[in-house]
Amino acid sequence: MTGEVLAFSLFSAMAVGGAGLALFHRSAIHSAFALLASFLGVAGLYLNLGADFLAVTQVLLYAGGILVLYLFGLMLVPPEGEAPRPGRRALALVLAAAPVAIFLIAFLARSSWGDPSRLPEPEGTVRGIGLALLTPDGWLVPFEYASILLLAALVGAVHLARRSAPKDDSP
Amino acid sequence: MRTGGWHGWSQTLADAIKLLTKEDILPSGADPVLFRLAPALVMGSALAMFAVLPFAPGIQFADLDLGIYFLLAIASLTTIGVIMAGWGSNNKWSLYGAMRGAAQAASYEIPLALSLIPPILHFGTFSLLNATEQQSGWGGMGWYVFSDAFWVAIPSFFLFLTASLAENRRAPFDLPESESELVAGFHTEYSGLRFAFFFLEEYAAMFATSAVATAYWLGGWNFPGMTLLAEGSAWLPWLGALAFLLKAMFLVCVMIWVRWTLPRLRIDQVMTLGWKYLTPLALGLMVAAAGWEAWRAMP
Amino acid sequence: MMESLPMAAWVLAIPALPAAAWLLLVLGGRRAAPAAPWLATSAAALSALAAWVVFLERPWEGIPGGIWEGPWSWGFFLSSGGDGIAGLRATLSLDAISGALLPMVGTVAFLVHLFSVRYMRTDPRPGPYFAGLALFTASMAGMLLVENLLFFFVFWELMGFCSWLLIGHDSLNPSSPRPEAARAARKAFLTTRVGDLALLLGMVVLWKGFGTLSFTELAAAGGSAGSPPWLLAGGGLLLLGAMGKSAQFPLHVWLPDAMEGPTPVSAMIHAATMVAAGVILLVRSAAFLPDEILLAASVVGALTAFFAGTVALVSADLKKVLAWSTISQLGFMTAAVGVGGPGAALFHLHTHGFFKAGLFLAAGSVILACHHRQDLGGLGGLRRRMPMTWVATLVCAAALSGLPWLSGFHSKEAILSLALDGAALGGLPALTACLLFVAAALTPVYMFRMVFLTFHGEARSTEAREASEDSWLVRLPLAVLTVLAVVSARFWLFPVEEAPASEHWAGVLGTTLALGGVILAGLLFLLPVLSPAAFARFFGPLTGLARERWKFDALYAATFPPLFRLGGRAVDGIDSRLVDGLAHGIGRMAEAGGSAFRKLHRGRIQTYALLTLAGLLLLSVTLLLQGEAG
Amino acid sequence: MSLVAYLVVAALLMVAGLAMVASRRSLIHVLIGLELVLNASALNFVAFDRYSGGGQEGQLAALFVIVVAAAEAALGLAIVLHAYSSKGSIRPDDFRSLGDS
Repeated sequence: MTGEVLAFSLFSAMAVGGAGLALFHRSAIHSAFALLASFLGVAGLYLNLGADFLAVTQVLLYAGGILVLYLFGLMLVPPEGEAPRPGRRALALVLAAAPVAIFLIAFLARSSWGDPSRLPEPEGTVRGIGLALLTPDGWLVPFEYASILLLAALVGAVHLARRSAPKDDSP
Repeated sequence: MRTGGWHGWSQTLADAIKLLTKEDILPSGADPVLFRLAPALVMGSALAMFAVLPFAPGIQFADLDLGIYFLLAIASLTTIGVIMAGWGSNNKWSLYGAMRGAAQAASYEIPLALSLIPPILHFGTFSLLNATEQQSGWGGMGWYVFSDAFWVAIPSFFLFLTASLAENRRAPFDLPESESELVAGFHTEYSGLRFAFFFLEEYAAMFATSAVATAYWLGGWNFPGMTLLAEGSAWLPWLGALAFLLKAMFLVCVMIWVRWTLPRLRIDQVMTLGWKYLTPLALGLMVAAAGWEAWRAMP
Repeated sequence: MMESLPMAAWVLAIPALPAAAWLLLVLGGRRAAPAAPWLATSAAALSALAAWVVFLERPWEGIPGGIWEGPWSWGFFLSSGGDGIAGLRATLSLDAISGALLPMVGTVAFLVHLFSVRYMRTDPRPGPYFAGLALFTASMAGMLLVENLLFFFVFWELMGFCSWLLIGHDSLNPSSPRPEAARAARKAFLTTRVGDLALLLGMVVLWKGFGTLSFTELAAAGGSAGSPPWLLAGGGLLLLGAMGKSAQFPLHVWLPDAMEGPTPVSAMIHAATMVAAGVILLVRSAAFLPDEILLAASVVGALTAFFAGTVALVSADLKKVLAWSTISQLGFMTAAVGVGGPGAALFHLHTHGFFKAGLFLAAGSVILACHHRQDLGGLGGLRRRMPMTWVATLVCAAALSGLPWLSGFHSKEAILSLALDGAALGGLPALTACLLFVAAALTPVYMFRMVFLTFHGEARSTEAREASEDSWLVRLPLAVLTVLAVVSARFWLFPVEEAPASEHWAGVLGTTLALGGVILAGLLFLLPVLSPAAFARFFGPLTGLARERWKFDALYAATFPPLFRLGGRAVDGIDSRLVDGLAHGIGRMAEAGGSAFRKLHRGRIQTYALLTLAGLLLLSVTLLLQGEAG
Repeated sequence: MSLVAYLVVAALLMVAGLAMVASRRSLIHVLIGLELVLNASALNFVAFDRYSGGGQEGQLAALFVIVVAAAEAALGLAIVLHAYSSKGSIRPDDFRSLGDS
């Protein structure tokens, strides 16, 4: 068992386990914390795939930003509606489990995808990503779109979060 | 337990023993998993930060390409730990402290990261080691704060220190644990070694941020007179490490000094300072640094 | 070819000043209306001045190719070179044709403007009227100053638009709207539209065939092209376009009706602008039109000249006589191009412009004096009351009839001699020559019939008895045009084709016919020697046919509306059954789908998630099955 | 490691996320489930990118996925908080005024 396989096993277990825990745990806040494990596991998988910048970004933004936001939200609203309806949950699980099994079989049947022996050595990706994001031939325009998207989301969120402002303004 | 010795040197030791031997209390209403996991997460992330610190030539755990970026990411994990602790304690004071900590950390992470952009642009690298090596000019005095970009470097240095104070929940930004209102904030319920973890995390984070400031702004291990040493001298790592530690410890001392000097802010003042002053200032500095570096790089 | 800026400025001023006046009047709206007459008139005056300056300078002479080009040009910047498509460049260009015609156009337009100041004094809408007149002038000048068929067509269409506006001017008179004017404007617009469509199609054919629409390049390429079928088609379409614009048989029906417009507008349309466009088009394209098309042009022209002359002979309306005489003269021009005399055609266009404008303005003067009485039966005896008008009409009619020493003699003689030359070939050219000579003989008869019935004999109505000549605004244009009708042949500079074999004979024959026609008219209408009624009986059904304009209007009215109605009904059926049915069907499908899917769309987020999962399941099963198959 | 292994992990994350959206009875958890779905798709991008031996397009796409996720989280939470303050509930079943039955 090489180190790569070991790392993969560990991180994928973290990712899938965290996701499963988030799915099945009764407590809202616990599932949010379980998500942390999932995010970190995905970050580890990114590392395994040679995407170091992406891995760190995943930790910084998902764990440090988005998850904190969700935890904040969970602390601001009372924990309610915790228990899922039994029938619905069973249905969801049946529907969820079936495609997974089929997916596994379908993909394994085509295991010729992506020959691991031809993989290039992973190398630092920061420079390439930076150049790609800031060259006009590359991803500059999507990059600017993303910044506009974030600005719009920021303004929208601030507007929505102004508590009771609509009530005061309404005639 | 109180002990003394010359200038009270044994007090730290005694405290350590005390914390190790105290009873580990799990409050009855607490969430056992989260309550126990929080100190580990906090301490683990604080220690992980040390991995990329370049103490001296050859004395560094790992020189990552992404050094400072990695450090920022890891530092943001402590926020989760704080929330975990606050929630897991099942105590209103703890929860309030955790929420304050989360809000504060989320707010100050922006000026903190932005204040790092001027040195990153200047050195063109995320790697702390590389940045330190680039400051070895002028007989060990080619620090960023003494470079031609000093007029950006000095404000960004103070900005970084201020933001890291808030990020580390140090006075005057110690709202999450403000003992006059919240007993001890998010770690009210902790005792013994678990409390020690929070305590140590705070100081470890202080040291890590000071070390980052040292490596980026104050030349890292470079010290005046290092050119007198022979090429490849065996002394260099040790003297370098000494210089690095002296500079970092000086900054830690400044942080402690600030704690005893300034009164604690109110939470709204903290937020106002972060969003309305530090963030715009950091953005301005970023633009100034980018413009300066671009102008300098022009043929 | 660059030239000094002053010359370019003079040339540009010819179309630009009236265009600027038009723009000012349009932008000014009602506020500009009081200033409209003098604004437009002074713009036209300066434009005419510029035309004369250009005429005297003759900048195109001495330039190889004979085309002076302004320093500006604009192409379609579509080609890769960035220089525009070569065959589609708009340049300000001036050659002998435009240089020779611009003074006539400018002068006549200016005099019409001047006349209109008085004629339209009581009109409630002077702003639109003078704006239209100015745009008309600008379009005509612009049409002469472009060297490319595409831009020629642009100005061509602008003139069509202006004529529509001006013919229908009275229909919007707020105090006494005249729906007939609107009908006439519509008729003019739609009839010329047939020709315009043909011209557009012809342009497409020429572009496909030659790859250029520049007249010079077309002329250069057309000489060696022979007459392949596509060129026959394109040339035929071009001829059809010219026929529509120049009111040639069988697209002539709009011009008599266009008399509904104010009389100065008629002068404008008949003398200087609108109808001249078709002749100019033919002249400019004569170099590349195949012989068959030219032959067709000559036949059409001769036929029109003859047939319009017969109708003019029996018209009961002062202006209608003039209208039919215009059609007849345009027939002469078209035939001239056909028999190989584009220069002669232009020459006749030039002289005709002056005396026809004079005739129309004189008619306007009569109409003004007689309070809009214009039927020949109600006029008469105006000679003493309106001497200036009488002299003008007399001289212009004589010029039109081709009496010696007047301008019309020279131009008509050139055409007749060319036709006589061609007649030696026999067949259709001989027929052309015959028809043209008959038409030439008819001209003095109907012209002097009009003169005698209007100005001689007894006044046949109270209006005619009380008529009196108007102010200098009316007299000055008449005087100028009278002089020009005499001398205009002297300042014609475009080379006119020589027909050495029959020049002499044509002159003698033409003069004899003209004098004979005048004497006949005098015997019939001035001195009661012969009876017009007996004459009419002698020709029997032919007279009736001519009175009914050879039944063309009736024929068109009987055929086209039912045809169009049939086509419209078919299209309506397709639209309401097929298109609407399709649209409604799609709508109904969407409706049905909506009410079906509404069951699924109930605003429960989690149901949607379940559906997504089900979709995922379906997808993976499909993938799996595909994997097994492959 | 083969590509399939990563794809299986991504598929599992995806299914877990979707199941979470379908079964949890709190709007915040619906959002969290969506984050898992987004993570899974980003992981697929990176894995395919790595195993197709190409440039870094997959990583860039994953980066944009993260950006979109951040925007989604901010707006989604703002909407949830607003909904809570106006309706006093964050159960998805309570927000059906746009549905027709």
